[in-house]
Amino acid sequence: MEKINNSSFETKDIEKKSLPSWVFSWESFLLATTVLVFFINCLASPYFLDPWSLSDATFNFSEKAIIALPLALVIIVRDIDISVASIIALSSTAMGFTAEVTDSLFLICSAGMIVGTLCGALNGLLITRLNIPAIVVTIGTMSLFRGITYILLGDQALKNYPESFSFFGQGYVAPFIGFEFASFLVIAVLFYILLQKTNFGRRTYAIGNNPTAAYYSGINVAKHKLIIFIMVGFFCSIAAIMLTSRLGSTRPTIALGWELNIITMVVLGGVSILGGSGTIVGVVIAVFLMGLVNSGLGLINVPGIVMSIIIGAMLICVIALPGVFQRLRNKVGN
Amino acid sequence: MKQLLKNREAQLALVILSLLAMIGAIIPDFLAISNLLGVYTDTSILIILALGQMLVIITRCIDLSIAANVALTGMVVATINSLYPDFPVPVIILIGAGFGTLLGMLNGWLVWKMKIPSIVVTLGTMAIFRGAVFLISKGAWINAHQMSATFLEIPRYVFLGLPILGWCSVIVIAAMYYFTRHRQLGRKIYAAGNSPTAAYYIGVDVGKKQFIAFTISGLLAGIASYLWISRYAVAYVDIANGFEMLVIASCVIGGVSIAGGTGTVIGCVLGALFLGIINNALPVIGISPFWQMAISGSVIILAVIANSRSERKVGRIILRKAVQNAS
Amino acid sequence: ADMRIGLVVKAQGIGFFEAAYKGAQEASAEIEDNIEIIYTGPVTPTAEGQIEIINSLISQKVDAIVVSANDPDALVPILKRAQQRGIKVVSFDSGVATAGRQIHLNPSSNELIGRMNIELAATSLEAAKSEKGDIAILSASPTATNQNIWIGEMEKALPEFPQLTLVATVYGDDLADKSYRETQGLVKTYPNLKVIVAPTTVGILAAAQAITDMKKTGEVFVTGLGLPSELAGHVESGAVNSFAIWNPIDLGYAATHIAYNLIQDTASETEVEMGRMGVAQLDAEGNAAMSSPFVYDISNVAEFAKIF
Amino acid sequence: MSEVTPIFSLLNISKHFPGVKALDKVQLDLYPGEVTALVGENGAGKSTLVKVMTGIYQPTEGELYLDGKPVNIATPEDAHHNGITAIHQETVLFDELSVMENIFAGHYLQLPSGRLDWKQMEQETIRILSEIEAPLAPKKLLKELSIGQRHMVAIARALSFDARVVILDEPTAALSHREIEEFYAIVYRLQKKGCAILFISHKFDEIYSIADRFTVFRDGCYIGEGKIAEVEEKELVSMMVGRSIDTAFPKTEVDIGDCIIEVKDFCHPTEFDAINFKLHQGEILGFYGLVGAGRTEVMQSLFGVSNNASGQIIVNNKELAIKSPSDAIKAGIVYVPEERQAQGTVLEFPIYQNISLPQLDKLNPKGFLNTATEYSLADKYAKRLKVKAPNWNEKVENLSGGNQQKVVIGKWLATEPKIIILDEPTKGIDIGSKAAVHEFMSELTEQGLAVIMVSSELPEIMGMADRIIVMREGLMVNEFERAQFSAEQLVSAATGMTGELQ
Ligand SMILES: Nc1ncnc2c1ncn2[C@@H]1O[C@H](COP(=O)(O)OP(=O)(O)OP(=O)(O)O)[C@@H](O)[C@H]1O
Ligand SMILES: Nc1ncnc2c1ncn2[C@@H]1O[C@H](COP(=O)(O)OP(=O)(O)OP(=O)(O)O)[C@@H](O)[C@H]1O
Ligand SMILES: [Mg+2]
Ligand SMILES: [Mg+2]
Repeated sequence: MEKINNSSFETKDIEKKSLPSWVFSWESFLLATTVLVFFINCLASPYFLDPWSLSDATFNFSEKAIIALPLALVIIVRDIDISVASIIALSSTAMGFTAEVTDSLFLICSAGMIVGTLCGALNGLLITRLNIPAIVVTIGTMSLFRGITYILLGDQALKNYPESFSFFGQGYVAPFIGFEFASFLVIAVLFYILLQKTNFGRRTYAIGNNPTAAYYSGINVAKHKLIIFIMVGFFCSIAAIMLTSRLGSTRPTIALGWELNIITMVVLGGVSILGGSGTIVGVVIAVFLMGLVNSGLGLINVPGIVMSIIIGAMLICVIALPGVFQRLRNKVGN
Repeated sequence: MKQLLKNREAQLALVILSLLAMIGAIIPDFLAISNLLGVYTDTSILIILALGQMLVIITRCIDLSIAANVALTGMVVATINSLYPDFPVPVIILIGAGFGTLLGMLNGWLVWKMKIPSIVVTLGTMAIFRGAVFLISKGAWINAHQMSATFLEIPRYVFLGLPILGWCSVIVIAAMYYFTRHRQLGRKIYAAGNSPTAAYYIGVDVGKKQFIAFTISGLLAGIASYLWISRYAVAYVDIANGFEMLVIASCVIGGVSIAGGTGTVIGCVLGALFLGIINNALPVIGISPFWQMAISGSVIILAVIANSRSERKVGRIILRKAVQNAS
Repeated sequence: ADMRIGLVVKAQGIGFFEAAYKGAQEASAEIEDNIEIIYTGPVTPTAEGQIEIINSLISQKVDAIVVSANDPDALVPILKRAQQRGIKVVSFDSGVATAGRQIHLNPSSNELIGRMNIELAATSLEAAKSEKGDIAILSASPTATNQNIWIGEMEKALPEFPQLTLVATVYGDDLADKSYRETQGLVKTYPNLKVIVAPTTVGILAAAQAITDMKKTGEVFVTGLGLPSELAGHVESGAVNSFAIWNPIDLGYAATHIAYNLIQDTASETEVEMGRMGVAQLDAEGNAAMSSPFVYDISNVAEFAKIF
Repeated sequence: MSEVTPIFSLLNISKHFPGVKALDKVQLDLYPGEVTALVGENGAGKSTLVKVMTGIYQPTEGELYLDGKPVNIATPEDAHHNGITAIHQETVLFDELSVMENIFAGHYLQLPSGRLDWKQMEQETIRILSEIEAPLAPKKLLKELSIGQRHMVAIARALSFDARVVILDEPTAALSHREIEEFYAIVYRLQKKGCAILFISHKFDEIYSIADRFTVFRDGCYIGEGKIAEVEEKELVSMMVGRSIDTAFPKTEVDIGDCIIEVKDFCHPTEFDAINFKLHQGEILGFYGLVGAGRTEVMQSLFGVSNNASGQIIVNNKELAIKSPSDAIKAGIVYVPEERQAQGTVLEFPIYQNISLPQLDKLNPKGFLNTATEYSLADKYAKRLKVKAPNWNEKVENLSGGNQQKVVIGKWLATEPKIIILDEPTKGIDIGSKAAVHEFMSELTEQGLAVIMVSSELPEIMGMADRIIVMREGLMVNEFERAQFSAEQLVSAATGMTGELQ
């Protein structure tokens, strides 16, 4: 039996040497698709390759993308959070009320961040302390959080934001580089380091692959998940700051229906919904891919819903492809 | 009696009764038979969809596309009716049921044969189905005046005090009860969800059972779509948008475990009724509409906390004295 | 010269806006310059959806944007950006706050619309053969600008109609099922309810359906703003006695003319020309009103149902 | 042997898994009215053959004959139709379903209308259960039953088929002495009815008391067969292992040192009660018992996995509260779990990441990964344990079971523990790796570690332990010093033939 094992190692090594493994990776497949879509866009619309047009398009996805990053961690540890859009709403409401009494950007933003973080902590506590599946908890908190904004705001809007607040959602840090987009890039790098280069990241993958073994190895799984949910809450509030600033106002309907968009970004990025695998690079490429598809179709005035068909079909095809290839290869092999 | 109180369905029924008592204390009229029947009728569609969703959840899957299925099938049904007003309505209903079933089968097939996790499949098909509604309708609404009178009248026809719409859900409940309790296929669906490995050992094809669950869920969505369209007398892209969450919430409140393998028709119906009563009662007791969402959210959370308490893993019982205590 | 005007509506598929689009096309055919109308809107009536669309219209360097807003404030930043890039912005139907647009075209004066709705309620009360009675308002979403303004105007006009008591305002979010359920709730809660005023085409339709289903026709009347084509059946069945609407075709037509005049720089501070609809007077904040709404009842609804 | 013809025979059966030949051209004959014992060490491929016979696995090659005619058993349903039934080694039952439904799942009794005949099933359940003297309420949910009761349900399930071929894969492992007697009676009745029975067990006394014939497998290969009456136990054993067993246990004599851990009155509401023991440096303490005796639960509670146990744990004269595995690791207690793949390793991780996992914070105090230090740590321990792999970047899922086990042990040794708990350390691993693990245990004691070994294998535990505690139904029933070890006493204590320890 040992012999068999050894020989199977050898064949694997040969496979690996003949072509570097990243060629077949999910990320390169996505990247190729993204490049393809980019060129199609160039052909489809004369307005696409315009610096302003590209720059404006980044505003459409940056906030969602910022949430997709921590959400990737949630999905890697086999959980899910569908209350993200509602956390944005509640956090934005907190900022709106703070803005009624003060012009201090620091206070306004802190209020939002504190509320967002608390929402994340509530999710995390319910999930880890009471051992309730995350999907169930967050279906509940999704209604609860947004419900609270309805109670607080009713049919009113909060729009007493100071002039300077508009920077977060509308400002530029360099020519054509919006503050939102720049923040997304910076946060993406931070998450890349967190997930790929730290103990925390390693533990995240360990929990995702085998929560029992991770627990038996002395990892405090509950605490780890709690931290991840708190992170989601926090970054929802960051997104809330940007979105609120971009809209210049807060309504209870803010960010309605975003949760499924964000989950789609993560899954398309190659994060397995079953947990344990996926990278930040993949998520970032998926963000760009979805951004390009949306802006390209937008420029030729295709209605948003047709875009959602394309994204939905892409999601299914792209997840099904590796399995289909595997089966084809097996068939050929036999 | 003690045994009865341990039963989750009995607990939920008790909660519903006390909820009704509370509402009745504020608005006695709410408890009038006619009003309760009205509330039931109003909840019928939710019940039908929740029962489909329940089967899917029992097999360890989830169907996020169920509301989009209602919208797409509904648009197909409404389009046929508006283009060919003389086309017999029963045939239209059959077409709707068939079309919904096909959509369910598509989900099931992707889960079964393509081995894609159901949440990904239905996230995708949800977007696709809704988009398809737009493509069929070009975004336009189909309104009451474009539908034929029979088309609109059938579910409203009152028979023994209850509109046909209500009877539909009664029939679906009875059929599902029979199916899940007394048919081999129904029981195998539970077995497949409870322990896929063990199910495999006794010759149950788990993937196929998931396919069947999705198919039935699609069939029920198809039936519900006609009821929905004719009840609200309008068809448009956004119909039932977000309704999937309400459907899933009904299941969860009714004690259907997201981990699969458990959940009963009665529990699920009670879960849907619970939400239905709350949704109907809030406007009536004069709670500001702005409170509704937060209240349903809290109710869902409280229900799952209660369920998780009663469901807590017993663990293995090795000690003799513990065995005796348990029995 | 070639021009492109983006017509951004609250959501796709609403009959009212489809009619407005017809009017816009009519205007573009009439104007000598070659005008392309880009008719677009989100699928769900949200501000975020409209922002994305406006973003892409800016990228396409359209000459003007004509918009009916889902949120008066949230669209301001993006429309400001559009104006910075030299795009003219006109809002119609449901307005944008002053900073976000140059001209807002009200279908009629808000005061008039508010008063008309109350007058319709009074007429319906007579139809219900009651001296006195409760009325309720079924609005669209709580954030809809025009709805809120009209509701405000209705409340102002109410004291002149002592026979009417306003008991509740509920929101159907411009969703058929939600509006339907809210209507049921109203009828159950307020036994003396005689009239439901729904100044929204979606709401009035759903409310009429709910009243019919509850077998309350003749007891509770629905009125408000609606389209003849959608309401003809309910007027015949008696769920609706009378209702009002301005001609959406005219509205789209006029808004397009205003946009054209802005592009041509032929609008003054105080007035702007609207083709066959005449000349509109602008107030200090750039608000214009088109014409007064028209009332429909059993006598004329069938005739107009063929048009819009 | 030619006078009776077999009902069911298998010829040249092979079953390959990626990287493993679980079965290599094996054969087996089952005769009507006779019990054939299938013997072989852990991992010999016995259960795999059972799965081939019941349609759960498809053989890579080979033929099956029923009554001399070739049959194709493609699904478990085909097996039912051909009258083949099995009690599998793992209890494959449904927690959330009732006893009655567990018995009839997959072959429900139906009325002509297709409606399930619950009444009939309930009567049948009562009948079958009373036949095996297990009076369980048919409507009780399985999750409310104890391990022993679950096994009775599994047996009842097998009896509910009108079967001609009955396969019993280690059915007695969790049964008490009385239940085993009852079980013999059932087998005898089946035999009288003319059923062909395949009996898999590691217990020779059972084999000798009920089997007529035997077949021996070793490492997935057929070794031989014959009549039980004509073979001696020693011969069987040497066929099984391919060598004589006395050389197998490299126990070295070590001076027993100070008491390092003392467990006092350790109790759990449902799983164990009144556990008391002391463990010294350099000592190997064995825990013996039937499967399901609760040994794993005791160890897991000691390691902090489940924290509803009460009692005192005193390590180096200090009382500790162990609430989670990380507390235990800090106290120097580590646990090599029984379920290697499910609890011991992250299969998708490379070897070196598995080894460094429990002490990432110690290795990388700043929180950033340093692959080089991790790798060198892994290198040290993987080399010491002689893990067979091209390099330590290899994923653990690609290793054989024995090497996976070495990785788990290496992971824990790298934390430099004081007490190491090994739960069934050699379950399902090949002979070579087994010896390596045993040698290693001796080496550990020499270095002054204290070892707790849970094992169900008598030779192993008798060969390695200094002291053995026997558990039954969650209670400590006896304790033996090395000098007192005797197989009979251990087995009778475990199965409940002797009185309990007072
Ligand atoms: N699904 C599988 N995939 C890969 N290898 C497997 C699989 N099932 C069994 N094996 C391997 O096949 C070999 C035989 O296993 P099997 O379970 O048949 O042994 P056994 O004789 O029943 O042992 P035991 O006495 O411990 O029950 C082992 O090496 C095992 O690791
Ligand atoms: N929750 C459970 N429900 C049903 N069966 C279980 C459960 N947990 C474990 N088992 C099964 O029970 C059997 C014995 O369990 P376990 O190993 O924990 O007992 P033990 O007393 O430690 O015995 P040993 O260590 O000798 O195996 C195993 O076959 C296992 O698969
Ligand atoms: Mg075995
Ligand atoms: Mg064990």
